Amino acid sequence: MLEPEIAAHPLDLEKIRLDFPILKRTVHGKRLVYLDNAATTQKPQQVIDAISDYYSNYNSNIHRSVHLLAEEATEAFENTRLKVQNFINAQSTDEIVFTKNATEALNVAARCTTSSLKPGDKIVVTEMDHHSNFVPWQQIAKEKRAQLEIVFTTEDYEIDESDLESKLDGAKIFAFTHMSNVLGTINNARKFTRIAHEKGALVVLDGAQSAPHIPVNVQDIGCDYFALSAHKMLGPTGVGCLYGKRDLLLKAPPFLLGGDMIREVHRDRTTWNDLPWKFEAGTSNIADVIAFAAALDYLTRLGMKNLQIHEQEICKAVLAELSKIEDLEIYGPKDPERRGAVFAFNLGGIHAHDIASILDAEGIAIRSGHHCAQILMEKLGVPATSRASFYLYNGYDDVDALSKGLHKVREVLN
Amino acid sequence: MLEPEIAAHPLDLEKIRLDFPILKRTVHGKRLVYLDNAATTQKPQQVIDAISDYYSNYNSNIHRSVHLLAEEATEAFENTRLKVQNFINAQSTDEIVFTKNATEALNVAARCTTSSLKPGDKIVVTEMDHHSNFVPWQQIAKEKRAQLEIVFTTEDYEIDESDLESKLDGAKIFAFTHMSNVLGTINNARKFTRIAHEKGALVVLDGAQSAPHIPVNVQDIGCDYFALSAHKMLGPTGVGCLYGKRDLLLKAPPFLLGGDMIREVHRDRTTWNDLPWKFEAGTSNIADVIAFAAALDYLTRLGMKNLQIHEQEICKAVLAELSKIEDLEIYGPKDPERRGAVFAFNLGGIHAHDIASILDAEGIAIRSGHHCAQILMEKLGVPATSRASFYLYNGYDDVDALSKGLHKVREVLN
Amino acid sequence: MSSDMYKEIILDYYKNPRNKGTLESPQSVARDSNPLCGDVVEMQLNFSDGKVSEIKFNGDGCAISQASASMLTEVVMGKTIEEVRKIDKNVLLENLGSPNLGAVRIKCALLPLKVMKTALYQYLGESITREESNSLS
Amino acid sequence: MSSDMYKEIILDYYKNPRNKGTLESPQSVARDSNPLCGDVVEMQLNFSDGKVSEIKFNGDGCAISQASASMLTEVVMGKTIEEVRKIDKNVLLENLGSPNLGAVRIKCALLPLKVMKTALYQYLGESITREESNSLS
Ligand SMILES: Cc1ncc(COP(=O)(O)O)c(C=O)c1O
Ligand SMILES: Cc1ncc(COP(=O)(O)O)c(C=O)c1O
Repeated sequence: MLEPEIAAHPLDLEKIRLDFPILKRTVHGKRLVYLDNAATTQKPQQVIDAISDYYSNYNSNIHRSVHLLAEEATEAFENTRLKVQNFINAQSTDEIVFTKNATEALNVAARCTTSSLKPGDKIVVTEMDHHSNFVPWQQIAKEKRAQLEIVFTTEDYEIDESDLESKLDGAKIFAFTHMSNVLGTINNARKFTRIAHEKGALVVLDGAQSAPHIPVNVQDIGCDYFALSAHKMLGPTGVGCLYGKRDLLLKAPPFLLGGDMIREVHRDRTTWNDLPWKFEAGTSNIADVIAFAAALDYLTRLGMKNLQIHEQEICKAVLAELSKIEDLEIYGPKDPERRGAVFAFNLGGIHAHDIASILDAEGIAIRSGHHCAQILMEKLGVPATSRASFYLYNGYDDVDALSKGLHKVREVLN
Repeated sequence: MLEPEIAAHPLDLEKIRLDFPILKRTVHGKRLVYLDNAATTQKPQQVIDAISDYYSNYNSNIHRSVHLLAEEATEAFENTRLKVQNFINAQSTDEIVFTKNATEALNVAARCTTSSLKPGDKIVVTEMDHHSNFVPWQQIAKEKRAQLEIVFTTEDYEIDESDLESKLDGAKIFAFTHMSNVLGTINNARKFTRIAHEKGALVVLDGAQSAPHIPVNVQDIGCDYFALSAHKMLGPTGVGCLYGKRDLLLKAPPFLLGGDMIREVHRDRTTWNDLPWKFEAGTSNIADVIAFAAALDYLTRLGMKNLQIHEQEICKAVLAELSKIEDLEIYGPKDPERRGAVFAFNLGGIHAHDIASILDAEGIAIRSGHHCAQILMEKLGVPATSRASFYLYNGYDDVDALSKGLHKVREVLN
Repeated sequence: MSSDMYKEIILDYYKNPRNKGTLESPQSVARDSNPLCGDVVEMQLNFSDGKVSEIKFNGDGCAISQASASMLTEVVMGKTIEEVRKIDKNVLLENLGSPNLGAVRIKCALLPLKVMKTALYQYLGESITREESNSLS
Repeated sequence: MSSDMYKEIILDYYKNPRNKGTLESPQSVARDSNPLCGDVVEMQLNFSDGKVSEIKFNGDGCAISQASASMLTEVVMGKTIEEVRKIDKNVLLENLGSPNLGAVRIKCALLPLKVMKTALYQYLGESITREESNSLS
């Protein structure tokens, strides 16, 4: 993120909320308190309008056509690529590949980095990785008879650095999450990338939770691949991005095959298109890629640094409020500077689904379950947790609502 | 398609056009005459509204959550699956997998059908297949040292049946297009499927061009897999579907790996979710899948049979008009009953791009190039063609405009 | 609303589970889990004279699944095999006070019934039909 | 608009191509294609006294690419190597009458310049920089 050098200023929540039409709705007669942002965020009117505008005014297939609609659509589509490049500070638009979500981006990264993997080679992941950054590596390891190592999480819910150091010895790939979608832990991506590179491993960083919440600078971090999902950062569903260093993407085999990603097709052979299109087979999700630009504009206008400060304030409030509730255990770092505003917790012996259902009756949307992190659940020794996650439109009133809601849960089930 | 048993009735074009906001726009000061429907179709207000409605009122991640928004979104999402099932007459919703486009669907089908392919096994495709139904097979054949056979096209622009019969001997897979996106040829999918099955081959049918234009009944055809793209049938970009017979999908390995497609993740192994979710990794394109239902409703309300009759009338008019233009050669069957309303042509020695650019100046959007069918271009002996493709909102006025436009091309360049 | 979902009946069985535990040597045992939320339910049954003579449940999970399991053991106890066969989704939900569960949580309520039916068919040497299994998950 | 794109200059070179053909033993030859539309352009050059002394183009493609190639041969003919180096996108488009080409068709116009530059650098034992190549495609 190239952040303008201005003094941080607080978010104007009242104004922001007006941009999100869904926040006007009620749930079971109560004001909607949306705390399921780690799953997907709500969308501002600007993003919704960008989609309608595209379909109403210049919908067309892109790249290969010379008519005016196609030119307008192509320009808008490629313009989003430039915005993503700037948002994460990649070196070139060649390095930005559109996928359908972060999961596909991670699958592509896994294929890119493992095409010449040999039996016995080592792939390292962590206990706090999302299934989307775990299962692809586990299965490729199986397929190629490589070795999968899983770095431990400490009691403070951080990556265990000494375990990391030792497991990275001789590793070919290190895939890890920038920010945990359960613990909230923000990993020191720059430092871990440096260590991995020193040991000769490629680094795949899962930014699905970091890109929406903190400034990201892939060149500064130094990672080789970085994945994000638009729908977790105000954008539409159906769009993800894979960043990959240009020279690596150039050498990597394509993933999906078909229209648009080819240069020349012959009966006996095919050559691939230039970057980044080599990785974009078939008709892209044109409307939603275009609308994603409106989401990036929205975030950039607020300023990722301001957003981060806002969320740290929310963190403090949540940690303070929840610590007052008896028998409530939060799984995650206590320091607001080292974590995002996503809180996994359990409340006494009450099942996470019961908590979520009773909160829902109060208009509060949280998530319950394993959060696509069963390895971590196993480590924490719980079958499931509740999870409340905040974003830029959430304020202290939402923290209050959560706290009151949890007291209500107690009342009903104790 | 379970078509209601009513008498065919003509489309009310005036009323239909009011549903498509883009048709109100002008291009270079002229009325937009949109004839690039084989690339992507325009969207009715109903589809655009379904997207806005979702984001404004019940946007949420789906499946794994208990709050009300998630329930509403999940129900709407799964409701589209049911509509797709009915639209192509599949046996169960288990057989409908959402992908990002037809290309991804065909890549998944290619992985599903080839997981146990042996060196020397035969895969058969045709000369008229789109790159998306050609390159995946070509590359898998390479990877597995299988044999790729390409069935010839006759002088009448049909699949060469005697060549087909002989190439299918001993084949394991036959992948072919239901309707050519260049020639317009509608292949006899039912008959070819029967032949392939008799020879013991699995059948993958590319329905990207047929599903939008003719009634499709996968059980009647008998094909094993069928692919379509929502954006070519009034739906949003970013949604495709793969139909696969239940018992085949059950046995097939998953494709993308990650969240949602798993049942249980352990350190050393993972088990897969039930059908169809086993093939849907990560957050789906929720909004657009939901909006695709509005497109299917629109088509169903008009009636696919009525739409087909309308396009046959358009076909007759186009064939009559274009035959009046000197030196104009159409690549495709002459019989309107055996073809769709997509016309690839060349005009004397004039380059396809020049034709497209001059028509664009007249407000007419057509496509020029190889149409992702380089094998076919090679066969036709042309580097490129122009292509005009019609849909339900196109009428005789558009045929006239095309014809006048082509005379104008002559004028400018001769 | 919570009041709609956490009916008195459910809260009562949840807070004071009846028939929780294990039988000494059950004639039939079945166990299943709901992968979405990790609910686990086990049912143990004994039969005599064509009737359910003993039944216990065990498990781990949310209030809905555990209350449903406990309530179901009471409903089933003493019934003939033919009567037990007829217990379906509607009977179960009525007995739970017709809570407004929604599409996700209803699976929690139905899991015990699926497990109990599985145990019954196992005893009879039959197996659950795909239709019935689908109606309960 | 067609009139905006198919300027008189372009139509003139398209209909009456100058310098189309091949040289007998050219000192430098380059050839490239535009994969999107199949335009193909070849340039053959001879130099003497540090100037372009002979040039021919050959190819297949749309009116824009072929007119641009023909026009370019006339512009380049007789110029010094330093002068030819300086011919960029803007110079080319101006010479074509500044047609309104749009993002796709402009590639057709630029292809001949890229090919000519490639031939020039080849003769000089240099190669085209990534920046210049990008600016021409
Ligand atoms: C850390 C992390 N990685 C990856 C993903 C996968 O994102 P998506 O579902 O958009 O593919 C998620 C979101 O669920 C996530 O939180
Ligand atoms: C016959 C055919 N198959 C496959 C495709 C690929 O569809 P998509 O680009 O939506 O993946 C197309 C459209 O371009 C097509 O016309």
